[in-house]
Amino acid sequence: MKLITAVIKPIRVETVSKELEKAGFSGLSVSEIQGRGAQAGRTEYYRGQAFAVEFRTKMCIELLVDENDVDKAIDVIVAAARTGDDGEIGDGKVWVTPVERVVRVRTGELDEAAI
Amino acid sequence: MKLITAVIKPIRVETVSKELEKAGFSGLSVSEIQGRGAQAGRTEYYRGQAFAVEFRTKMCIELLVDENDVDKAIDVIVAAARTGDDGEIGDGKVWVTPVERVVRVRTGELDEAAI
Amino acid sequence: MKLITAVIKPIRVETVSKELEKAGFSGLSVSEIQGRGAQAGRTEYYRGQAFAVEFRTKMCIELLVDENDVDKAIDVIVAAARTGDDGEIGDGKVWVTPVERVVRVRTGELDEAAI
Amino acid sequence: MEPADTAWILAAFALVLLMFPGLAMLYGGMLNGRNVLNMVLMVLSSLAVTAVVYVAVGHGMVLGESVGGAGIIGNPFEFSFFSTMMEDDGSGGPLWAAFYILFAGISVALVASGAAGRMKFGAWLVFVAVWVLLVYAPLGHWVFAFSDEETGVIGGWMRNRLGLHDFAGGTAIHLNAGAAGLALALVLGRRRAGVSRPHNLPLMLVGVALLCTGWMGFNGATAGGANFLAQYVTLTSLLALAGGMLGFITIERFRDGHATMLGLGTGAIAGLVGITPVADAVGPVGALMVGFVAASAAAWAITWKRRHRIDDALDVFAIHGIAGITGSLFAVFFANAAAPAGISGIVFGGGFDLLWREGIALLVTMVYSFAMTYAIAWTMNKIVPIRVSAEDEEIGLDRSVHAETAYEGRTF
Amino acid sequence: MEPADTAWILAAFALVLLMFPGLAMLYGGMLNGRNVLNMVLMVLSSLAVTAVVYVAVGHGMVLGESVGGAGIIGNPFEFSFFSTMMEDDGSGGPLWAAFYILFAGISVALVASGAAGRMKFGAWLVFVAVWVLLVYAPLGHWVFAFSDEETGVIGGWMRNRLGLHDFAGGTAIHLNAGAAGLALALVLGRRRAGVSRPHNLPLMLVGVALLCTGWMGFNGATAGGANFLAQYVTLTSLLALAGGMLGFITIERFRDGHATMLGLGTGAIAGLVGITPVADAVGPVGALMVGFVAASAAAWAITWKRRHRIDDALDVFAIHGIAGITGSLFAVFFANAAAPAGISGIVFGGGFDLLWREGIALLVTMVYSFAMTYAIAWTMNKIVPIRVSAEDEEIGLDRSVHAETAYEGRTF
Amino acid sequence: MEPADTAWILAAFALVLLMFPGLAMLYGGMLNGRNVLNMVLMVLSSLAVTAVVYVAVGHGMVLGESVGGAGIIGNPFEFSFFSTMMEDDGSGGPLWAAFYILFAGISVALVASGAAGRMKFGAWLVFVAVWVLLVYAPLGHWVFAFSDEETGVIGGWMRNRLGLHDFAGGTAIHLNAGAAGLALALVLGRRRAGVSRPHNLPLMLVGVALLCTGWMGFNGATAGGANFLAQYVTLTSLLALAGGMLGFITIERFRDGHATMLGLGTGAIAGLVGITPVADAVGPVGALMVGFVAASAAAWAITWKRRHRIDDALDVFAIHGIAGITGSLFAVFFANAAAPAGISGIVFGGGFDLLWREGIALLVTMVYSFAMTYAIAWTMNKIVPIRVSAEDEEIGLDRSVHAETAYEGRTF
Ligand SMILES: Nc1ncnc2c1ncn2[C@@H]1O[C@H](COP(=O)(O)OP(=O)(O)O)[C@@H](O)[C@H]1O
Ligand SMILES: Nc1ncnc2c1ncn2[C@@H]1O[C@H](COP(=O)(O)OP(=O)(O)O)[C@@H](O)[C@H]1O
Ligand SMILES: Nc1ncnc2c1ncn2[C@@H]1O[C@H](COP(=O)(O)OP(=O)(O)O)[C@@H](O)[C@H]1O
Repeated sequence: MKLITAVIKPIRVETVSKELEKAGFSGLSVSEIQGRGAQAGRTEYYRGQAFAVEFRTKMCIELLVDENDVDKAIDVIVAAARTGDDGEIGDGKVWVTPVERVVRVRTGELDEAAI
Repeated sequence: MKLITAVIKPIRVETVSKELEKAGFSGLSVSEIQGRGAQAGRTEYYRGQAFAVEFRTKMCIELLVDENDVDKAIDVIVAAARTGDDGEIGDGKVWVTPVERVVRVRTGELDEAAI
Repeated sequence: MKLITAVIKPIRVETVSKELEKAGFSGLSVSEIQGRGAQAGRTEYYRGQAFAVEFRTKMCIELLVDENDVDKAIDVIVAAARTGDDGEIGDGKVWVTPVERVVRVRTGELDEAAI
Repeated sequence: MEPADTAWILAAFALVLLMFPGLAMLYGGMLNGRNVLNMVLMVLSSLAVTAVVYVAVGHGMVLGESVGGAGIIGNPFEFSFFSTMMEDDGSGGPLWAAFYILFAGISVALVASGAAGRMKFGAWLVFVAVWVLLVYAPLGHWVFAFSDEETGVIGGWMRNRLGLHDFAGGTAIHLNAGAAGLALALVLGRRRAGVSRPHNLPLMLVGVALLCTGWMGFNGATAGGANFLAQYVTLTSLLALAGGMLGFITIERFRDGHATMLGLGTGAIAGLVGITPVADAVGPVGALMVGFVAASAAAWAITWKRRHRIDDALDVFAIHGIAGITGSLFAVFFANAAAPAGISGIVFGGGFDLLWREGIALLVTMVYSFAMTYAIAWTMNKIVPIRVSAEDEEIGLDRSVHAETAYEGRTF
Repeated sequence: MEPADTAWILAAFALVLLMFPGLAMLYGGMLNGRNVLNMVLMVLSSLAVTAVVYVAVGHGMVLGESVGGAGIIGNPFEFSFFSTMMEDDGSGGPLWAAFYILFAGISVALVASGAAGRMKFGAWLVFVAVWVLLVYAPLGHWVFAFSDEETGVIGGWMRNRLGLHDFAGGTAIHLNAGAAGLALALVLGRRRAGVSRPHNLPLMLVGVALLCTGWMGFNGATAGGANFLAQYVTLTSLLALAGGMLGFITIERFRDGHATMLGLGTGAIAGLVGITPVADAVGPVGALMVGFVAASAAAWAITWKRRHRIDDALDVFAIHGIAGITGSLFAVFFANAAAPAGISGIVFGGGFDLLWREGIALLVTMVYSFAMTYAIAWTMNKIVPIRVSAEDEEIGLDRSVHAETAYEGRTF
Repeated sequence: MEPADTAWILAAFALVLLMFPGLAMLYGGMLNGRNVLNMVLMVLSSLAVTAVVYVAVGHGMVLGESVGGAGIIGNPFEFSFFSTMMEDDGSGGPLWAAFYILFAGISVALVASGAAGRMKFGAWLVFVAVWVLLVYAPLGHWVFAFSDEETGVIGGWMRNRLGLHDFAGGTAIHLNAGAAGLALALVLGRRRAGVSRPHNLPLMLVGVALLCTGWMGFNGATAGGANFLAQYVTLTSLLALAGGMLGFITIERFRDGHATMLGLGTGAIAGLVGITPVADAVGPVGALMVGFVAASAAAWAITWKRRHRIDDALDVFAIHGIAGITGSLFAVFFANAAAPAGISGIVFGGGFDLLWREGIALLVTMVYSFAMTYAIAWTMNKIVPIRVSAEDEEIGLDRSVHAETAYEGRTF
């Protein structure tokens, strides 16, 4: 099994989640993170004082998948997360890490059965 | 070393954390995530407008452990996280990923010594 | 490629982020977590009732790096995250996990090119 | 003005002032967390711009003698620069002037709801000035300017020729704002991101609290002083507030299965909107019922509007338009002759003339306000687009337009 | 009613109205983030239901002539449907009626604290109606209905026969609510999830702000008008507020090691509870001390209660019960004859009769309120369980009962 | 005191009371999330400690007959323990006493801003008491104690000998607090963590709302009753509030490129600060301009101060000092003789004596307040350090000093 982690724009979470569901990936976990990268930060003003806000809010999606589904899942995510016509800076990244074991708390089922 | 990640119900965090401590796992990190899966979402109403809230709040526990402690830690977590009589849908999942190196910031200690 | 995860004190996020940037690591993701470990919790009082607050707020930094940059990145983080004169309890931990694939959403670039 | 009357109006003024931040919080709390501050800026700047307009010509246009005796618009220069407010002629001039600024300001502040999360801030400031002059001022004149037989001063046509009964501005303020909000929403078009959940209901609650409390000053001060009428409308306003809460959650309970806090608060406001034009014309039980039916009507209208996919984001038309009409019509049928206004509803033997008089007033108000607002917004938009760019809208107006965020560490 | 009195009571009415959202925010802010809206709904719906009950029969039961001259309960039909409120007989009828609705409403709203996070909302609405009729109405009659020798009207026994001194409802409102809250908490049982930290103390602060400000209207209006008594009780209320803040944080500092903001706010309220029955009977220094000791007593009672594991989640018994008793007893010993009430405390040569008169009143109030509330809740619970299911409680009542959440993106 | 006057002052008292939580929320919302509760505790405890000091000797020091007829300080024992407040001598004693407590309390509460996030709480409580006695009391006496020719009572030198015009305490309250806040900030030194973004702007909005509403009571009650003057200053205050909002966002728009909500709210307050000393001396258009220029000046001063790296975290000097000076000077030049104060500004033919009289008063106030506050804080700091430890500061004072956190689950 693999864990796919995708850092994407908040505005795309719903689409990605829906597309994944359509593609048969019903379970996933989402959390909010602050990201820095090529995408420029911005400046906020409080009583005339400038605050550089380097970080941009992104959403982090985590998805446990079976070995064979990795390509499919990545394709779905990348397609759904891309914004603008050919993608925009800050659209995010997707990465894959190996998982050695998965257990479902409710039943104690293991690995593929537990996803 | 391994990293154990457990996505569980918020109401069980305290129990899991206490049981882990009893079992000798004194360090861990917790964060809030939104999860989707077999467990049904719910509908909220704002001025009569229905909003489908697909995601359920879960807590994500991360725990670095020594190779030999993996089974013990998983058993403790699964036992403590299960709700109802034989577990309920949405009780969550636990997974294990390999860790290649650990460093303690304070001392620079490495690996097992750093956990 | 590797994923470096660092759990550090909130007060050090800015420094770590700046030092990493100087060292050429321009992208990273940050999120807030609650940690438990050797560092003692504290007690809060509400209308005279004591609440033990075991968890301390920490920040979790995630950084995808090329194989060859792992040592450099860890050194930068550890140096920048340490507080006090020789580090203090609760300064946190850094760990490394293997990453099998990285994709940039915008371009579809892969692996090293995508970081 | 008697000292006791002054004492009450001074207090009421402060209460009504609370309605501005109250409305800002109600609306801000109901939006998502990226457009809160923009909404607050729109609501509060309404007051600032209105004050300037009022000091210049607005007050005269509303309360001045009708130009040409036509009952259409007051003499803009009658109170120019408020120079007449500096001497005590016993009429309470400066206090009432201050009060009328709030009336006008709150009307246009309500209209802001139609622009939630998608209007340029500079355009909004211009819109406020134009709207107060072209929409509020005539409507205000029609309803608030009483003719005076003794002095021969001639006031607005609705009040004096048509003989409209409108206690505290149900037409010129609430129905007007409801129709105008809808028009502005239509010109601007729907929000790109679609509807979102309220981001902070406790904030909305603070807003409702300030708004409802201010309303007691609003209705109470319309009685003109510390008199029996003020006492009476305080009671009926309280009862309508209570009835409104119950009305809205009853509908919710049966339609959606749950009573909600947002519903309760919405009902409180709808109940007060309902009673505003008729607070002196119904009995206590009638006031409970006005609140109940006005809030129920608003609850129904909200759902109906949704089905037509009009993005009146904060339901100003349903709550200030429909609830206001409902309250007015309720009184047409059920006005209690024993109440201070002394009007008999049709059911209690009153004449049918009440119905067409109210009917005309409501219709004219709605049509005029809607058409004129639409025209203003449409014209402004032709000159320079008044809607923010798609990107600004996606980022959220707090950040893109005002370069600040409502909460630290939560950038949504 | 003189115009100047009307002016003040109109303003005071609006201030007291603020106490409802104020209480909702105080209680809501102190709970966890999953039961905020439910608490707000309970508090605000108290007002709505009370208004209906009051218009029907409540006002008569409290202020009507005693049935059979017994001083037990007023004539329910004396003001039925408030038809007597429509004419100006010079007594300020509608304004006082509106005011008394708030008095009754705030009493039952306080009781909501005993049900925090575990009562069915429908059951609460029924409970409010029954409680106002069976608990508040008699107690209100006993304390608020003055006999009138001239007209021969006979009022409540506590006030007129026992000769209780209670300035603004320390017994009928605060002690009553404190005892009733405790009873309701006992019938419902403890919360499953145990006690949690307050989720939003700034929200609690807004609540305290509105509550304390409203209290100035509450105490000041009880003086009946814009007179010296109103001036005096405003001063003593302010001083008790100040003393209360200092009292609570002093105890905290020595007991827990830290002064807290929650403590300061709690002390402010406890100080006001303490002064409410005796605001006209103590001197200025006495008022500071009433605040200080009442808040200290409340601080002590909270800890004591915790040890007995009674889940009176929001400490209504300690704050409204114990602090109120403390204030009353303080006056028994230290009342200053120079104050408007003209009573000498025992220490200053007053008779011991004060002690037993107050003692009986406090005891009877507490026992009646506790027993009757317990009986009502117990009976209702036998008919249909009034507590929500374990699952609903775990999910949190905002979501399970009302299908909404307080904050977007924070679902706890 | 006439009943109608009493009616208004009672209401105004409640409004002014709102300024305390209002200020607490404004300041708390602008700090980071780890020092909110500490700020609230500082602001609210100001009122508590001031009340105690006032009852003991403060009221006499401010309003008592000048000791030795020198106009320097009032007789501390003239109202000791407020025993003279218990009888109705027709002067409204207890109400005014209560009111003056709020005046003194709000002055020192403003000073808290200079200590944001770094002062020991115990030290603050001591500081409040000493500051009210040594700084506020003399300044208050100089400005608020009028001489009375008939009775031969001699009041403060600024008001009576210098002939200062200061309507509602621009010098003794705002300029004083501005200078003192700066001095305290200098003694304490800058915050270690540097400046942070406001953590909760909606909370700041609630604060601004309560503060501005309270201000209407503040200025309106200074008129002494429900009279024409109160009506007039209500109007000018509203207009200055409007002008202030526009002034601040105009500067922001051109300097930073964006109008902000924090700026709008700040401008509202600066506008009110500007009008406070001159609300009775300028015309309506003048009031709009006072607001506009006072807020612009504050906006400019904030930036200037930042460049000098003084950590007056919440800009009390810019907003209460500079805006106040600007308002006063505006009136020196543009006072309108037709306004109730009847003063002609220099531009309209008034004498230049106005300039030096105001100038001396402003300078003396600023120098005295700054120097004395610096001396008090410096001396206290020598005896026991008044600043918290570096570690406590890093953790945040809410947690380290008060053992509580503002929001559950958000510990920052
Ligand atoms: N090396 C990295 N490690 C971890 N996260 C990264 C890394 N680089 C970028 N990110 C995350 O991806 C987000 C988007 O990256 P960015 O460089 O701005 O644009 P793009 O994805 O188009 O290259 C960042 O905001 C950050 O959260
Ligand atoms: N494939 C997955 N990848 C990552 N997280 C998942 C996945 N499936 C489920 N989860 C997480 O686990 C939680 C519980 O899963 P769910 O399917 O609802 O119940 P159960 O754990 O009983 O099978 C979800 O809310 C989600 O956070
Ligand atoms: N075994 C572990 N697995 C995951 N996170 C841990 C573990 N031990 C500690 N942590 C995280 O690191 C933080 C610091 O650890 P702590 O033991 O307090 O101090 P130190 O890093 O100095 O040893 C903790 O608050 C927690 O977030």
